Amino acid sequence: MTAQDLYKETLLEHYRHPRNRCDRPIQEADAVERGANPRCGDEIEIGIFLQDEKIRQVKFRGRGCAICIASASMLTEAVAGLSVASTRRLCDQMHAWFGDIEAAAEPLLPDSLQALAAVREHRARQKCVLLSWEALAHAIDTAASA
Amino acid sequence: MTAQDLYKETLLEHYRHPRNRCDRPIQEADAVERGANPRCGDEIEIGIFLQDEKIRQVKFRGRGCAICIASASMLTEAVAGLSVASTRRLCDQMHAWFGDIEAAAEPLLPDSLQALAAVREHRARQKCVLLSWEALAHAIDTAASA
Amino acid sequence: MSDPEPINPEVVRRDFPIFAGASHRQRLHYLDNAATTHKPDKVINAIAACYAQCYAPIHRGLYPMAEQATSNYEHARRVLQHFIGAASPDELVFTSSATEAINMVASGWLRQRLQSGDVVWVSRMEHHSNYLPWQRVCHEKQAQLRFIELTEDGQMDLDRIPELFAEPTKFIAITHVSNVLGVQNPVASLCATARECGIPVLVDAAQSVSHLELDVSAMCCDFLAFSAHKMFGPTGIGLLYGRQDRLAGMEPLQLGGGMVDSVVDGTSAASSWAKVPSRFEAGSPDMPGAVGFAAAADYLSSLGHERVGRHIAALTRLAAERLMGINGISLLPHAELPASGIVSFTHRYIHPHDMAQVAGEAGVAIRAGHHCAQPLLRHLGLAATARASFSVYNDESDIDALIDAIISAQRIFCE
Amino acid sequence: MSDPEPINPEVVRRDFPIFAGASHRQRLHYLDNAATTHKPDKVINAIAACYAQCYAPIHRGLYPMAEQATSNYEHARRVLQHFIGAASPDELVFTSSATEAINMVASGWLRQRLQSGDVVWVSRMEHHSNYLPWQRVCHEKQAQLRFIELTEDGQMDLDRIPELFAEPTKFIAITHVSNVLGVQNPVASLCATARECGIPVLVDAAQSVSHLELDVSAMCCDFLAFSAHKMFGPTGIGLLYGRQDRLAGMEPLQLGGGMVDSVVDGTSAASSWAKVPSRFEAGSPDMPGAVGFAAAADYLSSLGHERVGRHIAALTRLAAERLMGINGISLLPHAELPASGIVSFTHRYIHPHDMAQVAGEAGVAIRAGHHCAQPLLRHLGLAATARASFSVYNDESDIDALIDAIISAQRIFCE
Ligand SMILES: Cc1ncc(COP(=O)(O)O)c(C=O)c1O
Ligand SMILES: Cc1ncc(COP(=O)(O)O)c(C=O)c1O
Repeated sequence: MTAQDLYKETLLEHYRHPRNRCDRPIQEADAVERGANPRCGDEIEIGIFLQDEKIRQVKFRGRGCAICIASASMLTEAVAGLSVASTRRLCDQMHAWFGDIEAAAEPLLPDSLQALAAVREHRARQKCVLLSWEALAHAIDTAASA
Repeated sequence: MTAQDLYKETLLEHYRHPRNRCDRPIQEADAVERGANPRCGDEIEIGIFLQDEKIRQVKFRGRGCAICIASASMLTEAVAGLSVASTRRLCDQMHAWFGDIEAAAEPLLPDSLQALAAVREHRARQKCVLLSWEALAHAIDTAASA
Repeated sequence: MSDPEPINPEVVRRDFPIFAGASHRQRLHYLDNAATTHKPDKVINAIAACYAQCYAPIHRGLYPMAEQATSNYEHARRVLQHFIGAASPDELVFTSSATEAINMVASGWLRQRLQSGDVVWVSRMEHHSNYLPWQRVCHEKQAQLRFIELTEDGQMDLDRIPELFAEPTKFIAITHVSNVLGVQNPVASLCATARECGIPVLVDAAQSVSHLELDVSAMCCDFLAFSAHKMFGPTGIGLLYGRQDRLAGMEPLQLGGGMVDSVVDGTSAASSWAKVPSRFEAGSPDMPGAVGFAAAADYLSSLGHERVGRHIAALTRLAAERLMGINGISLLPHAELPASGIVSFTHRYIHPHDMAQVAGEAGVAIRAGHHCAQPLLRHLGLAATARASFSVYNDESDIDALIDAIISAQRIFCE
Repeated sequence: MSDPEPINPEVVRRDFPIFAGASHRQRLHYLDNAATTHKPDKVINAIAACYAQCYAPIHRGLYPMAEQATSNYEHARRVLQHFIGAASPDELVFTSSATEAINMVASGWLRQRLQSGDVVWVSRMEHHSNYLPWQRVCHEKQAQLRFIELTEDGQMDLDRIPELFAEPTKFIAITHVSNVLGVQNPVASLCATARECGIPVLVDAAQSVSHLELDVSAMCCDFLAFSAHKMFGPTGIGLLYGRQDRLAGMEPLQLGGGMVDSVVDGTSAASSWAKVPSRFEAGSPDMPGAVGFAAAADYLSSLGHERVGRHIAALTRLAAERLMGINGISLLPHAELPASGIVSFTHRYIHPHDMAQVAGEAGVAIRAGHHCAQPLLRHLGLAATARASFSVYNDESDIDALIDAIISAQRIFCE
């Protein structure tokens, strides 16, 4: 496993040209939640826009390493158009898949997220991937209880 | 170094026939002090009888291992007749000699105490030797301040 | 299932390099296993390999050796999780010893919950490490520390204290096996009753871990503590098991690197702790210690707890019988013959120190003293006892040597 | 005296088995020495020999191996006493880490003396281990924890705080060398002034012990703490130095076996502690750890602090110069070029995590993160930095490899 394997083209491409990223506070979303990794100072804010129990759009804002930014960017593409329920399920799958590498079996992830798979080998970077997913799960919960 | 070396005849003889030992509380002494080794439960009480700045007699009472009892018994013989000042000095010498085996140079000990020398090799037994000497030093200080 | 083959101590001794020099020097009859056990090659080599082959800081580095070292450390935690039957690796905290583990619970869990008038129970046979921490917190909070006293034959006298499981009892701390009496306490039934009454229990497994199979889920305890060095593992490392909800409510004893999430300036607000168990592992983790600890657990599992327990029980019983045959020797009170690897005894005319000294010089390592159990010895009316304790590498020849040493001591002191 | 011969890192590397596999795998460019150092054979073998040749419980056994083990443990204490210039071995307490040592002083010494309105000072550059324990005790006692802030070039700004040495200051805790800035603080002069004013000082020597000669008598500090693992010694052991009168007034953090003289029943009276330093070493002492610690001190002394210091200073300066030559890289604020083995830096376009990852995969071990110094990083306006840190086995080729790795990272992230 070399750096080139980890920083796959897809991942780098998302890092260099993040989708759905805002430079300013996310406006008019149904819910906005923040995730922070105090251990390295990274911060991601996720805002969700809902329509008919579906995720119409996700925007993100924040600073972080390449993996953190790419994961957030890929997230916004992966869940756009999904139902809220399957999005929530995807958050849980990501959490299981990255949070506990000894235990989890390979889940069925959308192809669009496969580029993140290489990060699983790097325990220290798992939080970088998960930061945005945890904020997303949180935002869904917030919207549901609103 | 074998047990036979440690438990020299002199030492055993004192253990079997302790000199100046009392079975009851020591009466009419100028000072009585107690030393205890809480780590093994041994206890020694030392009473001194003074005359003209000299130690006329020492009595002891208590329970302990062979080395503890022999040391107390030998003490009562070694200091009888000595001046209070040289007795105090002897206490300090014993303390230095047994208390800190890496540091202390061989002191000039009376022949009557040479049988204890073998105990120096046994760090764990040093307190057994010193118990009575510490009580003696204490008793001298008490008598002086009375 | 057929009976497992018995332990062959001669074969086992080959795993332990300390016994290898035996031809050059006096054969070592090591009967001080309750204090600490020797280490098999597997453990010593595992530690050395950590330093020589894969060494790096834990939980922080992004380079391959640091990731490997971290995963070795966490793997060790999982080995020990399975060793004690815990539900999750997050229920295991690496500590520097059983002593530290117990102090963590007394200072970090009980202290904030204990109030004046509350009662904490310990048994009369506790080691100072499972006594003094409770004494201090009770003293500070003006709570009462009470003893579960013993029957005449040295068992916890649970029948005589109906108030044990009632208000105002706030905590019970109990040893699994006594390091002096060798008696095994009925911790599972005690924990079960305590749980029904909502009273948390800490089990001190320091003396049981090497020869009884532990299963914290079956035992139903809230906390459990032991050290690696008494189960063939390295010194300087121990374990605290705590049920998830209990650990979640515990304050860390030590603060520092690795146990904090976000650190604030000044003293106005509080810094926020990292998740359990990192929260309780301040400072650079002892990865080689943890790996050696896991290697010891694996070694013990490979011998088989069942076989180990039988071997030790048989030796202990034999030793007790032979000691009772010597005129002048008394065993400490017991109901059945002791089977937990520990036999404590006194001699009518020979002080335990002198006994241990003479034995030591004959190559027989036994312990003399109060064994860090002063409340028990005071209760027994003794200042000290001699203690012989057995492990997998001992055999009948060690008992022969002990008996010979006692006879020599009698020759020296009783003529 | 003529200049000592310079360190030859190629020769030194032969002492460290971790570098021996280099031909089989990628050469290891280990630049994470501020986190933990590798271990020479002498240390690894010393530890293994303790287990394989002379292992027994400490301070209790009466048999020859127990006496020898105890004397090895106490000999290690004396070696370290001389290593730091302490007046007596009784001023040295073995702890499990620098972190534990600092916690002991905060909880055991300061806590009982601190009152509402008192002030405790730390510098802005402290490691969490020398910050959080003071924060907690100040919070508990409603005292104030204040920062000695930094000048623009990263030095403690002592001139701007005349109140440092005046009422109501009760304690100062300061690092000798910063683990992020690499700056060396003027601890001796600070301690001298503090002593005149009757204010106790704790010096955190975790980062200085491996390359500066420590002399606690000359330094005039009241307490000093460091870990073995950052000076070529084992993990899981550290040291607290405390001046005799200071230790005499400290409460033990942990209670248990070995630290008590006489233990009372119940909670009415207090049990009486053993003498210093046993009082602070509850539980079974880590003899092999202490022996390995002393072996590390001996190893460092055999290299010579003077030579080690020079070698590390030269490498650090060279690394700093070469890093400054790369477009996009900024070093952290500094007055002179850093000489204490530590260079921290950031890159305009590359996050430190990504930098460390790419470096790591090229066999260059550097650290990225907040280095357990969040108050400092917040002050610098940074979330994380990359850090390279040097030791005796490093040479210019490690710097070359680092620079190459940075160039690869630029190729990945800045095209
Ligand atoms: C300056 C400083 N102080 C304290 C510590 C804590 O050392 P340990 O983790 O060994 O307790 C460290 C290292 O982590 C450090 O760099
Ligand atoms: C029953 C019991 N509890 C606790 C301890 C303390 O263990 P450690 O000294 O390893 O912390 C011991 C052994 O010393 C023990 O026998």
